[in-house]
Amino acid sequence: MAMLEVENIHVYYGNIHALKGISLTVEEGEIVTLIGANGAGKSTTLFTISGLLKPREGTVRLEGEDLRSYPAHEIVAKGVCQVPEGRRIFTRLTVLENLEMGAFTRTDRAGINRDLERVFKLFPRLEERRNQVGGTLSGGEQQMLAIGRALMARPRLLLLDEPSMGLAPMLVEGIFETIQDINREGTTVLLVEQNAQMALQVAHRGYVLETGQIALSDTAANLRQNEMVQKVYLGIT
Amino acid sequence: METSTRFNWRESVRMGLIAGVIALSLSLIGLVETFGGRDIIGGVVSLGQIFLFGAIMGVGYFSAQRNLNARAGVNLLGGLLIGVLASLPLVVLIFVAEPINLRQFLPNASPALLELITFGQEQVTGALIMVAVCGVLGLIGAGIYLLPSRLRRPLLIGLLLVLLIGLLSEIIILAWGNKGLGLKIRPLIFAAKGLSIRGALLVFLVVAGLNAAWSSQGDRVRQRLDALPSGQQRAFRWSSLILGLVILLFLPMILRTYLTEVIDNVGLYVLMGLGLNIVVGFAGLLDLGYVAFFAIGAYTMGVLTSQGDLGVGGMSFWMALPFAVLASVMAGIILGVPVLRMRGDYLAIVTLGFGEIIRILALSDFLAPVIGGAQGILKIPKARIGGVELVAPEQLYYLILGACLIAAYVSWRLRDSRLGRQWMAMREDEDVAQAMGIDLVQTKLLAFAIGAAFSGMSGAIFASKLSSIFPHSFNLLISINVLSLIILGGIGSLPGVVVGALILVGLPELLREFAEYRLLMYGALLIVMMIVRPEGFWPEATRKRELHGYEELEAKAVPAE
Amino acid sequence: MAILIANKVTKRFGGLTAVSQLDLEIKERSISSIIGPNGAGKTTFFNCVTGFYQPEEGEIIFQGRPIQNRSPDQITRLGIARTYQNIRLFANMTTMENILVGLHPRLKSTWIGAVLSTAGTRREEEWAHEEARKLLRFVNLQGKGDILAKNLPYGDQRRLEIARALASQPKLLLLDEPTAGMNPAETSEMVAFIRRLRDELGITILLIEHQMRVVMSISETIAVLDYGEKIAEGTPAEIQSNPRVIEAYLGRGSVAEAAETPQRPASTAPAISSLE
Amino acid sequence: MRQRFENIDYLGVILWLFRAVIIVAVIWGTIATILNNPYSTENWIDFLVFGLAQGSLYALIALGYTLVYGILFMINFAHGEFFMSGVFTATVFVAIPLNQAGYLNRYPILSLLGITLVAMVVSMGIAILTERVAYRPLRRAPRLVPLITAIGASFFWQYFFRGLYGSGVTAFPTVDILKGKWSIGGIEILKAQGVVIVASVLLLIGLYIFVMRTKTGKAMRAVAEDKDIAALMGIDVDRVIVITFATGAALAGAAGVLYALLFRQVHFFMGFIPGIKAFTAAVLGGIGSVPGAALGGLFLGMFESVGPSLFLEGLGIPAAYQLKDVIAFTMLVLVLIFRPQGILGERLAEKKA
Repeated sequence: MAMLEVENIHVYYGNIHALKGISLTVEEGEIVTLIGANGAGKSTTLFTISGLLKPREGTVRLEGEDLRSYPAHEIVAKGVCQVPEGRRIFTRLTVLENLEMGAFTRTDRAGINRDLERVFKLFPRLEERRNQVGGTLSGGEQQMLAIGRALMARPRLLLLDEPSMGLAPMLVEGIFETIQDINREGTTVLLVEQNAQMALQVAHRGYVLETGQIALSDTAANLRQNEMVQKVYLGIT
Repeated sequence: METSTRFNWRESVRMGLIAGVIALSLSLIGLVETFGGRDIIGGVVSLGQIFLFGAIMGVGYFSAQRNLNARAGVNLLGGLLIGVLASLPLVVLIFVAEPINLRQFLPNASPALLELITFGQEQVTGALIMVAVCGVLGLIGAGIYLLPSRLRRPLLIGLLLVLLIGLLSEIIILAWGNKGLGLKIRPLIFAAKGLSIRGALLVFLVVAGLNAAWSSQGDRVRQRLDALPSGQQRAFRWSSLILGLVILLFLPMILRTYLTEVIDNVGLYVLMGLGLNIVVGFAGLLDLGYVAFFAIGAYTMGVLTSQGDLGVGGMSFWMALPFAVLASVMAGIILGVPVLRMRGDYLAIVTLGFGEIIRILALSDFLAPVIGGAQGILKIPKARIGGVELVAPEQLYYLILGACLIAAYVSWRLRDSRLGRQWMAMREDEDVAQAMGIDLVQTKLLAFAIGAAFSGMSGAIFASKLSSIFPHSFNLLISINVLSLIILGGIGSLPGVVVGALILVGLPELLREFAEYRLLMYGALLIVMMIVRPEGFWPEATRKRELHGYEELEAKAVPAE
Repeated sequence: MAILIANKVTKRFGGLTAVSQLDLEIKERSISSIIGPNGAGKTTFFNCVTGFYQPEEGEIIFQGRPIQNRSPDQITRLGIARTYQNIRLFANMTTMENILVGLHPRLKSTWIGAVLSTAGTRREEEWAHEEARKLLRFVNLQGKGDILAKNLPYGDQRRLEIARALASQPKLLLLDEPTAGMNPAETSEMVAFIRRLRDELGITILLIEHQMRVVMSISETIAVLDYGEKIAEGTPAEIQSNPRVIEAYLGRGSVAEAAETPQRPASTAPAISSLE
Repeated sequence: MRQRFENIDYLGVILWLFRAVIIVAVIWGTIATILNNPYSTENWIDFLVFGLAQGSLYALIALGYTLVYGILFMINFAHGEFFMSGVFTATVFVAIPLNQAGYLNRYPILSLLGITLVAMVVSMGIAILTERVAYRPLRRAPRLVPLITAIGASFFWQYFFRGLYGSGVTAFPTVDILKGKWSIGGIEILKAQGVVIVASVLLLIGLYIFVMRTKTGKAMRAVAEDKDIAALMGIDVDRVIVITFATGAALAGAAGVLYALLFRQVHFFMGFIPGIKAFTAAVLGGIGSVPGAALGGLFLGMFESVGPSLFLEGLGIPAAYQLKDVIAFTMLVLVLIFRPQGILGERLAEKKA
């Protein structure tokens, strides 16, 4: 049984048909990436998995259990955590409080402290600013905070929405290394990226989304070789 | 997932206890006792009992609705359980009320109430009867829901009409029952108090029958009407309009003095409602201080025409009326300017504050030399048309009717005009409206000004109708009243204003026991309407779609730019 | 001749500088684009031009007049119209009513005229309805006048929004991501439609766009924004070969690779569909 | 030249004039009063202390508005009724029987604590019920809809409790230990006023700690900022909202008891005006801000208490105390026009189009 099975989901915003039958699976231990243009439905897919959006049709199953009837916060407790796109950190909470919110469902004090150390080691800038309010951080620092916050949840399945967005080139490398580290420690990752280049390098498999539908799915290596992907998403002619 | 055939114990117990708490509350706040004296069916059932048992039946009905998939028998069982549980708080009340003298805490836990809920028996028997009655009622409630809708609708509407006619029996007898044909019909359907049993049955059968006939044939009638050529359709519409006007013209003759007096009050509220409808319904500006303009209209009329100490103008009604309206318009603009940039909910509170300021000023010693303070303004003359002084309600009726017709006409013309579209666009999205070249300042001020004009006119007529005005007539409750009535009728809808005013102003005037509970019911009504039927009883077509639209929207977790 | 000139425009929100010292010139009857990553300040710039935001510094000159301190309704009357990134129709008004509201600046009747139902008002209303029907036909929405805007399909909503903007007869039209959420077929229709606006109606067009296919094929000049600053400006060919643009766009991680892989020829066929 | 005229913001000019008139009136009145000097220093101190007590009550109630507004962007019009329901119930069922039994003056502190506890619990219960029935189903409705149900709820509860306990004014029993005055540094303070001030300050501090330090408090702030993301962190948004209502109502319940100690009476309409005033205070301080609500409350209380004597009498207005509500509402309007973010509120970038 796959860890996550998404089957033929249809999602609407009002009467805009945003997802037109997306199906995908993520096996335990994998990094799977979703690539596609702006508006193709990548973020919508993640929001549907994490329960903030409910599909009108289709099912989302985590280890065989149907997630549709659970509210978003209970899905988090089941080990699915999403890092949303953009800098949606809590701007009026301090860095430390933001990280604590990430660990909201956990009760193991020691483990939380260990993870806090880990995040601070990963992003020393955050430790320097631990008592600063989130809104005063720079864009890049906010992105670090968003990822750090998700790591604090110790999820089994991490949904990452555009982690590289707005980050300096050096940091992007670092972020993707971190993603691989997290994965090696046993976290399954579903990664949405517009930076297809990097995403296909770290991922095991990938799906290409176009206007609410899956256009292609294959191993990352094959996708890298795919002519269409090369042309459209990798900028190689 | 709940399996649909299993009996949902927990839900039924919950609902039963809720029903019980509701029934107990109704008893303890005095509703049951107060209305216990008003018989719907003479000697059989009073309004108080209907409140009490209606609540239980309603919950039974509602829970049957929620267990939609369950088998009929299971559902009935649920209704029974709910009814029995619902009686328990009342049973407890029966047994504790006397030994601990509950009345020192709760003045309404009176012997009269106990008498009512024990059905006049001693405690144990009474309690047993109560349990049995409530159980049966819960069962009936669930049962009604299980009927096919072909039967259910006529049944419910029939019951509703029996209730309504029973409720109004006193008035009906007063108006028509004492001479001619009325005197002959009267013993047929009315008892000394309320309907007779025979009358109730008769009313029920006629209404239910008519309703059943309409639901089977009504569509065909409507279809035939739609199929008429447009010329004939227009003729039909015109003739019904003219018919309506004729009825309005002769209404006082049908209704007689007492009812006309009531209708006059309804009319004043309709006038205010039409004004507030422009502000809230068309332009989307929630104004909770609307009474201020009513007060200003009334005081202007008072000061300009009064023949007492405070009168300064000594004008006639007709001379002063334009000034009264103008004063309200000016007040509307003066209030409008500072609040132009405020968002909806802040606007509500500020306008509420404005209304209070006007009332406090009217009451204060500060302005007393001008407008009389708590002593008010006296000796305001009546309006005259030709040589006739409009004193009797029947005469005032035409003045009020005229004002309402003018206001309704203006509202109707404006709604489909360029200004009406400006208002609507502003209500929908202020920023985009502005980007369409709409001057928000002008558009908002016009809404406030026109709304204030109607209210001012209403106030002016009110002043001359009563001959004297006092600050306490202009409290916040008037604003709430007007707001409630346009919401009840349907925000933005012109016929809705009339429907709302008839229900919220007309009915309570007819039922004097309502006085104390009027606002309790308004409050509950506002909540229930917003949840169940936010578009009101007679909605404007688009508003209905808008208010139900949000239910379809999924969570808006759209990633922002 | 330039119809719109932005001169060192700066807009700040608290500590964040959303648009910084932006200079821009839009030629009359041209089609130009502004591109840039999310949060680069493109929409903020639109809001400055249309009067929703007052820029802290700099000036915006439309047809020779400074407009940076005017209110949105005044600016619309001068001849600038816009659409919104996340369609903002009057959702509970009909298609027809939406356009009638758009026609507002061209109508003169007063509320008194409406109440008295004067001949002038009635004539004007008839004219307005006729004009609205023409616009509906122009955007292929004929016969849908009575539908509530929110019940239209997505593509129709986009077109209705443009029709509403056109109703004021603008000289400059700002389109904020007109093809967002459209499939390739709808997108190419939209591109053709935008060209028609310029060619047939003579309207100057400035758009924000993410789909590079659209941007590269339609624009005469392109300005690239990043963190509120203009980092490049030029023809599509120039933009495609500009290293700063590639860096800001292709994801920074790929800079190293961009150096390895041969530079894309600064040629015709735009190859990238999404470069956000 | 013409262009310069076009750019003048008429509205701005009018509003500026409005402000100027009020400022001139206030200064004029104040100077006139000072020249006349109708009151002694003790009078002024009494005004101030009373204002402080009244203001701290406003502050406590204002917190309920601020908390709920911060999280739901909704003006909970019924909050004044939460305030009333608790103390009314506690008076009828606890305070009066305790007094009759003589316990109230035998164990005053214990009794008062009991009364307060009951008041807080009842207020919380009413708040939770209201949230569940009248507000939660409408969370996604257009903004005016929940405001209207809130108005409905407000009237419903007023007349519900009127029916339940009667329409008259019920006297709150006198507590002997709160009779008389304390003398602090030469200033005489009524004991009841002193208790109100001290208790309010303690509660305010307690709430501040709750919101800033506890996990639930942090979750409240997180939900206030972004409900979707908070849910993605595993926070049960509905539960947090209920807790917010309950917290605000608990403070309102406590404020109700303090009010009863100060004015020694309760009735069904007692929540309405203080409710609106407290909302004004919340706006004054910057709605959404906890310290702001406290500050706004104190400010409003002082202004109301001192204002009529200070500048209205100077303007030659008879019986100026009648107009203290006018002062409050005028302040509300002024704040909303000229500093809508309030004293401590942060200026949120008004993202528009």
